[in-house]
Amino acid sequence: MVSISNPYKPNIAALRKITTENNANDIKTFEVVFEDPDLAGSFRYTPGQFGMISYFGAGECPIGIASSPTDEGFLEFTIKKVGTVTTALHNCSEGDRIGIRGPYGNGWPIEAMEGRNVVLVGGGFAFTTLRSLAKYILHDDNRGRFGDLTVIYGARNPGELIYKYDLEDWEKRDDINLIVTVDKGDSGWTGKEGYVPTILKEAAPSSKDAIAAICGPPIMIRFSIPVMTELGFSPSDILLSLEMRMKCGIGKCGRCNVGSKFVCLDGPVFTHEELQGLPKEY
Amino acid sequence: MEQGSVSKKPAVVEEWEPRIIAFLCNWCSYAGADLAGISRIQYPPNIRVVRVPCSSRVSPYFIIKSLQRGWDGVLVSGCHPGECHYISGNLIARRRFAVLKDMLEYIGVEPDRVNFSWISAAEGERFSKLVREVVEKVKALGPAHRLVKGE
Amino acid sequence: MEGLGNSIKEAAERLLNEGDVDLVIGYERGTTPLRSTPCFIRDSGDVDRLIWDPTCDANLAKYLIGQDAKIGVFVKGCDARSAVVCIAEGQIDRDKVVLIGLPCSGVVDRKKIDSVLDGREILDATVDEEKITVRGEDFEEELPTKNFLCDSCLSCRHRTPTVYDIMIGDTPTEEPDTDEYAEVDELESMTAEERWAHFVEELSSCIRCYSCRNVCPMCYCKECFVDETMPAWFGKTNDLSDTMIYHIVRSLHLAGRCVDCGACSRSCPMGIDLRTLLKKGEKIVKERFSFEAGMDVEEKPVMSVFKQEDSEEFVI
Amino acid sequence: MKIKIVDKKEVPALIDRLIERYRVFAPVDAGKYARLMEVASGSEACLELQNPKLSSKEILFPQTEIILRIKKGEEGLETEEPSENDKDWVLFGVHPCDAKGLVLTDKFFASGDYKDKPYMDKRGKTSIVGLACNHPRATCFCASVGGSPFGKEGIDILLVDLGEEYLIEILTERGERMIEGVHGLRDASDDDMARAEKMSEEAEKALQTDLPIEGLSERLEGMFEDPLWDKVHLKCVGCGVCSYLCPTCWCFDIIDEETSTGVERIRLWDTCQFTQFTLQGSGFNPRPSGKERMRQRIMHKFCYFPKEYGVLACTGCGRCVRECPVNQDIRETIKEIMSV
Repeated sequence: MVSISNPYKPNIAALRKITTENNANDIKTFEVVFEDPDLAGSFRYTPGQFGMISYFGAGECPIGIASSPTDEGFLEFTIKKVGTVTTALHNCSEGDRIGIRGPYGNGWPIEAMEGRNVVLVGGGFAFTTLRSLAKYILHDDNRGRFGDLTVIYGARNPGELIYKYDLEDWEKRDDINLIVTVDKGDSGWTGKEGYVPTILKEAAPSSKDAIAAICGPPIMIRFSIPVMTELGFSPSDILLSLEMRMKCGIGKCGRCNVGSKFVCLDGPVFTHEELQGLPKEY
Repeated sequence: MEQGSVSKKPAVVEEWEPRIIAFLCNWCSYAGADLAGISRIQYPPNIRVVRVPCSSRVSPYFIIKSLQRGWDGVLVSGCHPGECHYISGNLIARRRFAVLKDMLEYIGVEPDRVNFSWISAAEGERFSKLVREVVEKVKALGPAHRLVKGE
Repeated sequence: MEGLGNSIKEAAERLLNEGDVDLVIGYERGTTPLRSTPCFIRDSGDVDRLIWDPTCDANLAKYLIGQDAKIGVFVKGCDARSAVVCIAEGQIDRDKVVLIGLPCSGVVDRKKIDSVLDGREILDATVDEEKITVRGEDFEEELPTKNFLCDSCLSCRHRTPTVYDIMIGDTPTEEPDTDEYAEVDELESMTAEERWAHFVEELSSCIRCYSCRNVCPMCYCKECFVDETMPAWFGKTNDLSDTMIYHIVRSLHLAGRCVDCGACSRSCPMGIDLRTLLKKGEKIVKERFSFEAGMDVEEKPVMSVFKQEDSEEFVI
Repeated sequence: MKIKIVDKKEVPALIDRLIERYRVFAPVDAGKYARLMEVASGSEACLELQNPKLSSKEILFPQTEIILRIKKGEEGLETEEPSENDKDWVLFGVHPCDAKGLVLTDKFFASGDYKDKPYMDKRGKTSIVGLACNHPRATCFCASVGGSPFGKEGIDILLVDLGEEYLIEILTERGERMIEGVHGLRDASDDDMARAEKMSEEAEKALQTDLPIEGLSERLEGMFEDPLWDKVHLKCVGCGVCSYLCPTCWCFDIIDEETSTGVERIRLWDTCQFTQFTLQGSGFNPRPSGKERMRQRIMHKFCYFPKEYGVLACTGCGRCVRECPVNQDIRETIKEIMSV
């Protein structure tokens, strides 16, 4: 009987660095290194994929990989404190051990984006995998393979903006058109104010030879898609990353089943066109 | 101890000591326990105290979870009826504890495992006697098995 | 019985036609022998589907929880008491419900009938208050209905709904002879070890399907304590300790609220007798606080009030 | 294809032979119903009873199963998989609808890049001795969903009850290996085989096959927004009876439990009928009420799964029809769908 590998067995990893991302400090980025050195080298992933993060004793949860494949030797996961596992992770300190399974899911379609202008629209802390994609595109080895890069990122208020250090770097670069907005500013805020869909309409990125990726709370997605369509983006050129309850990550436990698809296997990235063919249950 | 020589050390049979969780209401029973301590009144060290604002804060979940986790005995103590800091907390709790105690006994959990009492802030002496009594009763029952997970 | 059939349909038809209710919930013939099934009628033209006989065993008060339409619902004595408890606990708006009382003399227990047929399958059956006729591939037998009623019905003290707006037929009178706490008393006479062994044996076949919880009108929590994760009080697997605790805590939650309608035991696919557990809760509350569930809409739930003279002999 | 005969009174001895080389699970009389359990001796098995309360799924995909143990050792964490490297298994007396259920379970758990190891390890060493249904029940509808009371799919050895003896039909090479250690079986005569054939026809006839399955999947494809779904779920109370008893419901949950020696990662049955199945951390639930959940169960079994695997995810065993507390009859639901 051929012995098959156990897809439920996580790899042990250590928390090397934990940085708090927002003022409410319920969103932290965990920099993680595999204990098994050659695994660190062989863990191949593309932006938009996710891992199943284990805190032993609390359970597992699916978290998008926030680091870019161009970052050597470590992974980053940005996690909001919501449930049992995420709370346990937030109580961790550097050096603690967790488990990681993956990478799972299809990730953003890099080939489909090559040679075209890319528009990334993110909201709230769902910006993680878009950040991974943006860092990947901006990396010296890859920048040439893509056209103009427009990133529109919004959060409820300035305190909720994450990856501020990346945003500062991107502001200085001339090969990325970064637009950051907040629903409601505060005294120290000098940037744009307004919901992401309205700012998107204002920025009006051209749809000519362009592809767009949207990732954020359902309400932001619902109001951004019509704007995209108005700007001339065809349904097959609007990419979305779905957020579903997941337990196995490998298309067996049935939770993320939408129509005949499993969001963890066939997604989480779908084109708007594909989603129109699926039942509205996501 | 090499294989050859076997010295006859007296087999110290460590006598089994029950572990008892005690939910003490902050205003009366906890103060009573404190008084026992201040007045240097001795009582068995088997209890571990959980301070609760009122005996009515103790839900059946706390008691059943303690039994499931393998505590050998549970003691819940609050203010005497009429003296509750929150006026009627212990009176509401009294009905809840009555139903719980009868139900656990009906299921087959030994009655002496779960004990309820009223101890006022001035009854340090009585608290120590209560603890001694509960420890004796639970020790007589032996280690807990029923409802314990993984038994 | 036939007369009742028509008055049931007429009552439903009038309520729907006069717009007193938007929906009538009743019973219709099931798809397998000896089964009835709940039915939801909005169009008065469909009232012919409505039936009433000793197979109508679902507690329809369950379907009143969380509804905002005006509903007419057929209730037996126990179902009406369930509705009263839910009204007293603010889960059902009394003004939005028309309770149509049914003259119940007990519902049949299919498991009791199966146990005397030793495996032979019933292909067709007719039931009335006197006898049950069951027909199979090569047999036909007549069974006296009274010997195959549910345990709850054998000792039922409240055949007449305690609260109703319309009563179908005349209110049943005869009082049952069996003592309602016979099984509980028998268990109480056993030793603690024997009782523990009884409940371990009975509850160890539970597969945590939660049909007992989901058919019960009193179980309307948005999130049941077994589903809670922060904190996760008790385990969700069918580990014996967690399973027994699920049933014990549920019986605590039902003490003074359960009306002994028997729906939980009837729904259990593994044939577990939950009644001897829940009946103890009812007995405790009756003896200690002289309270009986579902008798009076105005009366406050028993575990949310207290009396100075509540018994405390158990306090050491 | 070799066909043997064994006297009924020899069957316990036959099972004892198997117990010497295999762990044998057979239907046992559990008082109120039959249940598939491990037997220590052939005499415990009882083949006269109807289909067991739960399907054979409960042996290979048990309700609760530890899939990982995590020890907090000195030099950090070690993960360890529980492996039952014991004897091979035999499921004895499995009715064709349950055997077909296992075939569908294999198809699902073995599909894609990630194989479900806990299930596959057990399934890989398990042989199935099927028991044909001479008297299908009124609630059985295997013939309407591509099965049959004498179906052989997924079965290594098929037993047919001829009255005083069982006809033994060895169908696969696993079946051969099982029968190796067993002697005293005489070859079946033509008359035996003819009797078996007649019984098969009678059983087939006894089954009512008026269920309109033809074109059901295609019809369901366009019916996601159909108002039918507002009515069909009204009486369902959302319990787990139909899913837990069903041979083709495989959804599960994974939780961690702490023990004295470390952490156990446990897989346990779950169902799309429960309220929290798709509830997200944000509080959003794509299937908030019974309507969406019942629609999902019907669509998955009769539309989504067939689209992906080309076969219905229902074997017609009738357990959900018999055991539903409110008599929600899936056959009626199918008829309503086809008559819309």
